[in-house]
Amino acid sequence: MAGFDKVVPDYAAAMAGLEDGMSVIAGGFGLCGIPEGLIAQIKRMGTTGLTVYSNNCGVDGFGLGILLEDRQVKKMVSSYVGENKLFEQQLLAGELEVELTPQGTLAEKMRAGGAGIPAFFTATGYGTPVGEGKESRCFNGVNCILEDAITADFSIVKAWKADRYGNAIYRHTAQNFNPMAATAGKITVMEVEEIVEPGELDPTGIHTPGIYVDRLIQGTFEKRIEQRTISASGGA
Amino acid sequence: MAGFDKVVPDYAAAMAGLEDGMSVIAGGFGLCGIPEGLIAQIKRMGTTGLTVYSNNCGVDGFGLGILLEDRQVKKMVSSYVGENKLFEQQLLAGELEVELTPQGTLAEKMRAGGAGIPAFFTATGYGTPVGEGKESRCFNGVNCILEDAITADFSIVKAWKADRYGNAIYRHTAQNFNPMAATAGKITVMEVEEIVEPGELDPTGIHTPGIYVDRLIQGTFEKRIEQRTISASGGA
Amino acid sequence: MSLSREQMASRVARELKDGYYVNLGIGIPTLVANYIPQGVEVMLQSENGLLGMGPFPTEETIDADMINAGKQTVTAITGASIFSSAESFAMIRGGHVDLTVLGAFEVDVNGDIASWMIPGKLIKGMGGAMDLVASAENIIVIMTHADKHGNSKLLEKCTLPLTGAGCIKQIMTDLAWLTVEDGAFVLRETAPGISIDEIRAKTAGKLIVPDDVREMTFS
Amino acid sequence: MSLSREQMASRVARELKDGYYVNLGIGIPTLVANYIPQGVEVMLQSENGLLGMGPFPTEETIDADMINAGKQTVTAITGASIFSSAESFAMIRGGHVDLTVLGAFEVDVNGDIASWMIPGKLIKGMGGAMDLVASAENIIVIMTHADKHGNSKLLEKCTLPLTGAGCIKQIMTDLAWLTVEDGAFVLRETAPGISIDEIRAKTAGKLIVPDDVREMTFS
Repeated sequence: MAGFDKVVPDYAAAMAGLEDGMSVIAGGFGLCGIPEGLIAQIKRMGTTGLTVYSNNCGVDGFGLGILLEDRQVKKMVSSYVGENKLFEQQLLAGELEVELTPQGTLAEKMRAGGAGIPAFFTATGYGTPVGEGKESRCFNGVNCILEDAITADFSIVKAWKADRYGNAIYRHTAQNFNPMAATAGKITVMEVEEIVEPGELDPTGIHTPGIYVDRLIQGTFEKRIEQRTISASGGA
Repeated sequence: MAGFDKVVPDYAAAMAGLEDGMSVIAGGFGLCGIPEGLIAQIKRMGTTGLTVYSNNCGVDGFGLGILLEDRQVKKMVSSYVGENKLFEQQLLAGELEVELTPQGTLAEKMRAGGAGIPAFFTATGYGTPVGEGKESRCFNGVNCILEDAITADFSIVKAWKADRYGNAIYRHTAQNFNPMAATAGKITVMEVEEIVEPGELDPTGIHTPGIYVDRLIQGTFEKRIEQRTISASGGA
Repeated sequence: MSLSREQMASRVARELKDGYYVNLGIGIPTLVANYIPQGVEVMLQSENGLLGMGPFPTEETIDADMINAGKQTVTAITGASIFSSAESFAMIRGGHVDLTVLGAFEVDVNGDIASWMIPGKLIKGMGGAMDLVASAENIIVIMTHADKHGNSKLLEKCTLPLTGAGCIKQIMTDLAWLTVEDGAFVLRETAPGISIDEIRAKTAGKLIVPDDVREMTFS
Repeated sequence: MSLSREQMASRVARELKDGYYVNLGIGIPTLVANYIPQGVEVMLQSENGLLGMGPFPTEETIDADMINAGKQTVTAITGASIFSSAESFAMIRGGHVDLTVLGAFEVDVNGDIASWMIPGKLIKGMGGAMDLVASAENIIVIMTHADKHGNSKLLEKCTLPLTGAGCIKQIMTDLAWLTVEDGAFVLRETAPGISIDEIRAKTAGKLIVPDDVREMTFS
C-alpha cells in the first residue's frame, strides 16, 4: 500500500518544508518521550522565529533546549520552563517570549486542535493570570474560562513502535503529550525506536492511528534521565 | 487492595441505587458492545421515568428496546433510533421524548462530561435543527455551535476483560461509546466477559483505567447480530 | 440512459487517490469500494471506530464484535486500527479523513445538504451524517438527479431541514457529475446519452454549463 | 515545637481512606506516601499519565521512559494504568481523583491559593497545579504557617497571583490543622506544644477557634 507508506529516507526529508516563522508542536514531558532526532534536525536546519508548543523546553544542551543556543525559538507555549539557564537569560533579555499554559489545558488544547473543537470551557485558570482577558462563564456554579485549540504547521512526536502506515504505540510514560501532539500538526512527523510490520501491533492497542502521521523515521535515542531517583530496597 | 476491588456479587448490587426519574448513559453501538445483563436488570427493577443517553435504543425485544416494553424510558438522547417499532409507536403517541444528537457530538458530549469540560464549540449541526436555540460563533471562518457536556446518575458499559480494579479493555468495534460512557456516570457499572488478575492487562494497553469504574460484574452475552453480512469469497 | 447505481459508484471511485482515507456512507456510497482503480489504495474509515475496514466476513470469521457504521458485520485489514467513537469523530471533525461520500435527499447551490429528515415522516435520526458533512474538506454526494415524480433534487434552496450548511462541493447523480461553485451548480460531465437539455430541465437550482462539458465513459 | 516535614506528612496521611485515588504534589506532599495508615490502600496518580505509581526503581529496573510528574524515575504497581496527559487531566478535571495534596506560598480565607508565581522573581510556570486545584473536590495544602521572617501565609486575601480561586478547604501547617469555611480559617488541631495564641498571632486572616480544638498526637 504505497500511498500509506509514511517512512521517509532521512531527517532532511522528515522535516522538509519547515520554514522560518512557523509553529511546531512537540511531544514529550521533560526529557521523557521527546523526538531527539527531529529536534536535532531543526537545529541543523537553523530555522528561526519558531513558535514552539511543548510542555517543557528541555534542559541546557538537551531536548528543545538546544534550539535556544542559536536563538531559533521566538516563543514558547509551555506549562513549566524551569531547568534551563539559557532559557532564563533569553527570557530576561526579552529575546524570548513565553506563554505559560496550565499543563492539563495545554494537553486539552492540543487534543481539541486535532479533534476539530475550536474552543472549550474549563475551570482551570479562572481567577488567575491565565484567565485574564479570556471570556468567562459559570456552569453549574463553577466559573470557567474559554480556551481555544492549538494547531501548528508541524508536529514532532516520539513513539516506541510504529508500522509503516504510522500506526504507533508509546512506551510507558513516554506517551505523555505525544498522542495529542500527533493529531494537531498540519504535517505530523513521528520518530520511533522501531518500525514493525503492519499487523504486528494489535489494532485495538494502537495509541496513534496512522491517519494522523504524515512522515515516519526510525531514530536512535539517548534517553537522558532528568532526575535519577533510586531506591536500593525498592522502597520510595 | 480491598478498597479498589470493584467486583459486586450480583446484578442487584450492580444497579443498586437506580431510582425512578434518574439518568443513565449506556455504552454500545447498535447491538454491539451493549451491557446486556445490566439492561436486563433495569428491566427487572422496573425503574421508570428514565432519561437514557445512548447512540441507539436497541431493537424490538433486545438491547435497550426491552426497556420500552414496560414504558420505563421517558426520554432518549440518541443519534439514530431506527430499528424499533415499539419506539416508533410510543414516539408517535407522545409517550416517549426523543432528543436527536449527532453521533460525533454525542460521543464528544460524553467525553466532555467525564473530562470536566462543561461545554465546547463544534461545527457539527450549525445551520440545522440541531443548532436551533444554541449559541453560535465563527472560528477561523467556520460557523460553530456551543454544545454542553453529558453526565448522568449511572453509566452502564460493557467491556471484554477487566481486572478487579476496573482496568478494562474492549474487544474489536465493541469499544464504540463505552470508554466515554464509563467516564461520565456518577456511578459507573461495568459488565465484562471475563475478569482477569491485576497485571494481566498491559498497563499501556488499558482502554478504561479503573478510576472510572465503581462496580464490576462478569456477565454472559448473547451478542445478537443486527445485520449479518457475509461474503463467501471474502470479497465485499 | 441514466446511470445505474454501479456506474455512479464507479465514476465516483475515479476521484479516489492513492493513500486516501475515505468514509463511505450507507447505500450507493458503499458500492464505491468495489470500483477502486488499479494502483490506487484507500483505507476505509467506519465512524463507529474502525480505520482499515475490510470486506464482509465469511461464515467462519463472522464476529458480532466487528461491525461497521451500518451495523453490518465486517472485517479489518492488516494495518487497521480500532478505537472509540470519540476518537473516530475526532478524526472526522478534525479534518483527517480525505474524502467522504454520502447520499442526500436534496442539495442546493449554496452547498447546503438535506439528507436525514422529512417532516411528517418518522424521524430516525442523523447518525454521523452531520458530523461528516460539517468537517470534511472533500465531500461527494451521490443521489438521483430527480425524485421518482421527476422533481429536481438539485435546488436553489433546500426545502427539507438541513444536515449541513455550505459544505457540498461535488455531486454525482444518475445524469451528471457536477460541482458547486459561487452559488451555482456547474455541469462537468454528462452520463452517456443524456443531453444537456435534459439535465437543465431536471436541475431546479442555477446551472452553469461550461464549454468543456464532457461525456462520461464506462469501460 | 513546630512540626517536622515528616510529621506534617504523617498527619495528612491520616486523611487517606482505603480506595482513594490520590495526587501528591512535589516536596512535602510526596512524603505523605510514606505514612499511609495500616489497612488503608491508595493509588497514586501522577499527572503526566500514570495511575498506580510505585516506589523509586532500583539500579537494575531504572527506566528513562518511566517517570512521574516531578520527572523522577519511578515504577508502576501491579494494576497500574498508563495513558496520555490529556487522559490524565481528563481524570483530574473530571473530578475522578479523590484527594490532591500540594504546597502553596499563600492561602486565604476564601480558599484562594497562590503557589506558582512571585512577581519580580523568575517565573517557571504552573505545571499542573492550576488544573489540580480547579478540579479536585478534596484538596489539602501543606505549607509552613509563616515564612522565615515570621510573616503569616494564611491571609485575609492572597497577595501573590493566584493558582486557583475558592478551592482550598483544608490546610496542614507546621503549627496546625485548619479548615476553610465561610470566609474564615477554622482551627481544628494544634501541633503538640503549640499554643492557640501563637497560631492566632501567626494567622493574618480571620481565625475561628472552636471549643473542641484538639492537640495532635504522634506515635
